[in-house]
Amino acid sequence: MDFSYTILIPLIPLAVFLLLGINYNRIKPAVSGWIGSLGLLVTLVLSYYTAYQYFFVVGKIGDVYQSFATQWRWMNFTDTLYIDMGVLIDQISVMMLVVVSTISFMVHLYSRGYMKGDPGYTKFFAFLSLFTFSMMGLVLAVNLFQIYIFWELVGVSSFLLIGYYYTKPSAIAAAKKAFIVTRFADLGFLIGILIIGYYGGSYDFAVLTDLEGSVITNWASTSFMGLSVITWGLLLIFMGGAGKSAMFPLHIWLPDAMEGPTPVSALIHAATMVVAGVYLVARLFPLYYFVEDGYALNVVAWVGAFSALFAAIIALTQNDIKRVLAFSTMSQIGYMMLALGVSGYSGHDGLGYMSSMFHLFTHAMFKGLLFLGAGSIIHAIHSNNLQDMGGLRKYMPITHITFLIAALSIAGFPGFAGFFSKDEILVAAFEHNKLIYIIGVLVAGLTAFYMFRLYFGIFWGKDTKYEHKPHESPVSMTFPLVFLAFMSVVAGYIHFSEYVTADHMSFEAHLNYPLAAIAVGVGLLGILTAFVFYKKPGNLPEKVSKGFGSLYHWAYDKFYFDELYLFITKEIIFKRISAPFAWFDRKVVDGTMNLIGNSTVAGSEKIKKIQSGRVQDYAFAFIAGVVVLAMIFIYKWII
Amino acid sequence: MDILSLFVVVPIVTILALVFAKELKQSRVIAASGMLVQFLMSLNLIYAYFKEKQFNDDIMVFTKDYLWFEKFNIHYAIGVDGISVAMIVLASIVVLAGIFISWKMEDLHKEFFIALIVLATGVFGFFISLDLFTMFLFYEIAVIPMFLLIGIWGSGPKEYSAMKLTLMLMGASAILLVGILGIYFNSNAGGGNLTYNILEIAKVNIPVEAQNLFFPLTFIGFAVLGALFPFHTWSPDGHASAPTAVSMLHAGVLMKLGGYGVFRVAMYLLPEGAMTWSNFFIVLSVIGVFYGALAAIKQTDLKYINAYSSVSHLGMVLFALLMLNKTAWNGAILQSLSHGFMTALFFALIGMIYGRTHTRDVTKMSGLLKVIPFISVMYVIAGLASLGLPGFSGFMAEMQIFVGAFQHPDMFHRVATIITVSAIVVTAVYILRVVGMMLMGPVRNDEFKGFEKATWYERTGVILLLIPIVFMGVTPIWLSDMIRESLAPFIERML
Amino acid sequence: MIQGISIYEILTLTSAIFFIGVYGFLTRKNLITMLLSIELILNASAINFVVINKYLFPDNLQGVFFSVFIVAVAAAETALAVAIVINLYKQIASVEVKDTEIMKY
Amino acid sequence: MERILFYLIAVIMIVFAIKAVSSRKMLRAVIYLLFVLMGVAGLYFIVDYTFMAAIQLAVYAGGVIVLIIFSVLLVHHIELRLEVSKMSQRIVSGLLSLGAFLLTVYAIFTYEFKVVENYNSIEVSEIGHGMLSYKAGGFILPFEVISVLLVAVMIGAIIIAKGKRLEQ
Repeated sequence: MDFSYTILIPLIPLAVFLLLGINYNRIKPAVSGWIGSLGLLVTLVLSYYTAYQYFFVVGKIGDVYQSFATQWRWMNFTDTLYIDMGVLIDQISVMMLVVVSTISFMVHLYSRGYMKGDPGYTKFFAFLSLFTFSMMGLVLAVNLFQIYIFWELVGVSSFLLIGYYYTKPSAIAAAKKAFIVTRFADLGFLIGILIIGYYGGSYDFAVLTDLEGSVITNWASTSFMGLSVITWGLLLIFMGGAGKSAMFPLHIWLPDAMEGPTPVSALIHAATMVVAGVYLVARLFPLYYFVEDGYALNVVAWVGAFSALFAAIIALTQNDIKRVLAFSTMSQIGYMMLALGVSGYSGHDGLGYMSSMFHLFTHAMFKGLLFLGAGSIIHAIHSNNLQDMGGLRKYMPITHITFLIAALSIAGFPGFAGFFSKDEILVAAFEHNKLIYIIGVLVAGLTAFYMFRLYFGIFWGKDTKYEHKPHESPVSMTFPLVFLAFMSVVAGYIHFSEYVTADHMSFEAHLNYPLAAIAVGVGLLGILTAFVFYKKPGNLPEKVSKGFGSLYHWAYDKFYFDELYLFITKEIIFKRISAPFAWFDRKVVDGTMNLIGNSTVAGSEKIKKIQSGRVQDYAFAFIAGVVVLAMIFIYKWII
Repeated sequence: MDILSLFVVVPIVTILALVFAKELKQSRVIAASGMLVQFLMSLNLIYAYFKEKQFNDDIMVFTKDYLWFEKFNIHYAIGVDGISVAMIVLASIVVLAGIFISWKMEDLHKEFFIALIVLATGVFGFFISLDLFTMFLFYEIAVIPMFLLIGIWGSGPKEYSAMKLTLMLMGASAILLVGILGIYFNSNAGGGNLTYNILEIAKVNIPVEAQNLFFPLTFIGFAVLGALFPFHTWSPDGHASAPTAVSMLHAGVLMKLGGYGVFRVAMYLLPEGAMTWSNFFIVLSVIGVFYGALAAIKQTDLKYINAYSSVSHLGMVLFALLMLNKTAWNGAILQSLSHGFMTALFFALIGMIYGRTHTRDVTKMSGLLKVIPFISVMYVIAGLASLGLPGFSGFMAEMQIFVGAFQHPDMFHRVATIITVSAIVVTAVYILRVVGMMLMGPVRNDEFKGFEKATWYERTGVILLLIPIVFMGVTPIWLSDMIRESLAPFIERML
Repeated sequence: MIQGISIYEILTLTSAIFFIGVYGFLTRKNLITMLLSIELILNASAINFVVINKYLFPDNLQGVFFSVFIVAVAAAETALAVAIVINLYKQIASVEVKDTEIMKY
Repeated sequence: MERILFYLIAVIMIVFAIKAVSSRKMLRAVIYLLFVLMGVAGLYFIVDYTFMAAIQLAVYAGGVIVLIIFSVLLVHHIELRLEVSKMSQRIVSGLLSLGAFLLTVYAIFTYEFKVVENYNSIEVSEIGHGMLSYKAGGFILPFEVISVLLVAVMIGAIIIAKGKRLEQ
């Protein structure tokens, strides 16, 4: 089967981007919305067709899922190192195609309603298409360099979309922050690529992840500071992934990124771009697993676990609903990382890998839904703040129901999608490391609590008086909500272990009832607590938060990480390093050059005096010269 | 008339025609059409080059040789390889764009265009020369009009800047001349005659002691023009004071002469000297890369930011050249080209912004995206290209450099490489700072609202520069393979 | 040649006169006195011509002729110098060297 | 006898030469120079070149010195004391002159002069013939050149001395 037509999947959004971008002030907004959505529809159809072809028609030969790569030479480095551009069709890339095209299409539809009347309507759709192009390119990448190239491009799309309201200073700051933080992480990624490329001799995934390949069999041949160089490379690549996926301590850009329009948050900062880090680790999973007995994979697991817990704690205290969701995203991605980290390779050992991808899939659905729901709410009452909300269930029934479904799903309520994927993760963790498992369960409880705090705070709680009576959003916005709500339920019933596995072979995964019962119990506890706290307006939450004292404030201020980074950049880099450098350059380096110039001038002023115009001075010099010459001659030839 | 000499003759004819021009309309049309011819010729040259290459395996093609100064055996020897072809295309595009950007040059327009084209003559002559002395001659022809262009048409402390720039470049060329003469007087090491011809010299092995002595002289002589730390200080002042087209030409083309000369003369003719000295100069170039980027963060003058950015980017060129392998060299040439287009684009846009706001202080501007969208969007694109975004030329050049530099497994090179790679983060910081401060944000100044939109000639100039940036970024293999093939004889000398 | 006087003594004498003249030329600050020093120098050299002619080449007369020419040229030079001095005095009312430096640079 | 005379003349010449370059009265300096010039004439007598001595006396003592005295009287107040240059300058110049003198003397004394024994004195007529001769060894051409020079100098001196004042 030739999958080379899949090159169209990224190219169609690119064409749409160019069309809208070049003619951005010539196309009517309504038309551009249609063009963007239609382009995406084609992409969506192609993606689904590809998925169908791959999983059900031609993907499996014997028991093993095959990889299909089509590539074109893009640039040569050395005789053996080069970059290809192309499309790689395998289990995870096809799965990601489905995720990205579904969410992106939904967001396109949604945006036609949400962004109505915005002066940059066309620009917005152009950027969305640019993002979709980049994300598709990333997903389909055949080698590390291609993934890096599109990695940067999604970074820029994210920058442009976060800074979409470019007259708002906070949006500019957030966009800059997102770009620079991820760029810093990408520095690690790039160095990691260089290391892997140099020692592995190739950038191709097919070569690198080959179980008999030189990288996996031969990783021990080089070492640096006690670890294999390949391990260092993998850790650095993970740094890139952690930056994009907002893992601790590179998470600080994600909450601020909520300055962008809400559909953007749903698409980029919840469902697709932020899981790129997970995707990257999954892509290189054999390397992570086999090199140095999974040393790097352990790091992934612990970073994931810690981020999940850390973000969940912060999410408890935030009042901006989008920020709560952002921290929730970070927490859930931590979950996925954790799952990858505890995974084995073959058969049922690969449960973690499978569950991570499963969770990625379900999370994209319900988190996209949550964001779009939040967007719908914000659209209605023009505020992000939880304190301004309450009792909205009466005004926005569809939003209410879909939001509830999403919340139940993320909280792991049995029967919803989140329940299945989360359960698999916890099983994998339990089999691997009990401490990580405990963290996972704790996070599940916290998640349930903060999601229902949000839910009750928005739709129940106090009956806030609104200036304008809130109303349900238009169909263009509610249709995506309904669709995603549907997905948030049914996605859980897909047998992922048949389709997406670490060793490309299917296995049977079963629900582990005791562990599931514990997780559900904890989740219900969280929901119950939230119900008690927030169902009716009361002062119970304040009392409890007072009880936690300074811990509450720390969490509320996100453990002061923003301030720490700000201090490092503003105070140390700008003031202590850059400013002195600039000063040094002007004064010392340039000063030296000027000094040379000035001393030449001063010297010539002095020398000028010799040319005094007095005959006697000249005569003196003349005679002295003659005497000296005569002495030299006498010394040389006569004596 | 052979295909290469035309590149010198056409500018001279244009200059002669300009002498008879009376008013601005005539002089700009003459200058633009002359340089348009030059541009078309350069496109034709690419075509002719590929055609010639199919059956001609020489290092240099289209070679011609006329003796013009018998006593010292100085020839007018010309010829091109893939590298020079690329450089010629760069120069012709930037010059043409520069003339479009100066479309409204009011005072002394005729003299301005003449000086500009004299500079171009020197640049083209430099790129086609194969004779060290003739090359040096063209180099000087290119440097001297700079003094007039900055001193007369500049702004701010223009006399100071012009003087500083000229003096430092002249000082460098004095050192360079010593280096060239050193090569010349050792060119009979194989028993032949003394010669300036690069191809002839490349056949002999100059004694190692002489190489070690003359390499640093030749290297520094050229590298000052390529803004080697700590000899870069002429560049910020010079660029800040120069008129727009001159900044474009200077940063875009003239500074490339430095890297090109280092490569073609210092590296090619003195390979053992290069190996001896490479570590020392690597340290300087790495400092330049990082330090230029850091110094750019704190600047508030747009041109200073860009000048320091040039120090950083060109430091990378020198860094790559000193890595002494094919990939890094390929990257160095590509980076030269890419930086040439990008920085010319930057300076053109800065000129347009300055022409409207009458300030170059980023802290005094904001919200330009709203009032001059075309220029602002182009600025964002140039910025993204400059910080190495894939899809633009900067990315693939930098990747070639990094991958090339990574071929050295020892600790020294590793550390140097990693520091250099880190500079790309700093680059992102200063580019985004400008974009955030100047282009985004609310329009604070009411008079900004009445700004004229970009005119047709401004758009032409900008698009002319943007096309190669995107072309190189999207399909790098054409150019990079053309350069790679030309690098083979150079790398053989190194081994 | 002269009985009892060697050429060395005479040449020493003329050298002494010559360098006294040089000294005077270097230290005097007045144009006329500088002129006097030059006369000393010229005379010292004229003597040399004559003496060398007498001692070494008594059959020729070239030395004598040169001395005569030197005297003539010296006279001419003096006449011109005096003319210049007088003119200068008319212009700037001074014949001090320090007042005549405007030609420098 | 001649030896004593020579030394006497030598001492007189050196002393007056020094006085001539160091005296602070200008007119006196001129007179001291006159003595030196007369000493020169004396030397010419001793070496038996009486014609030269006569020219020396006539041209120098009679012509040049008188000319100089006139100019001194024209441009200078004779009672004025001349400015002397700085001590440092005098010392440096003196040392330089002394060094050069010693060097010259050294050169003279290390050179072997081939002195020819002779006692013949020359007649004035020989000089006259030699100067007007156009045969080999004749000096007619320089002689004529000198006469032209003298004429030119006379005219030049008159023109220069007559010269107009500069525009103020």
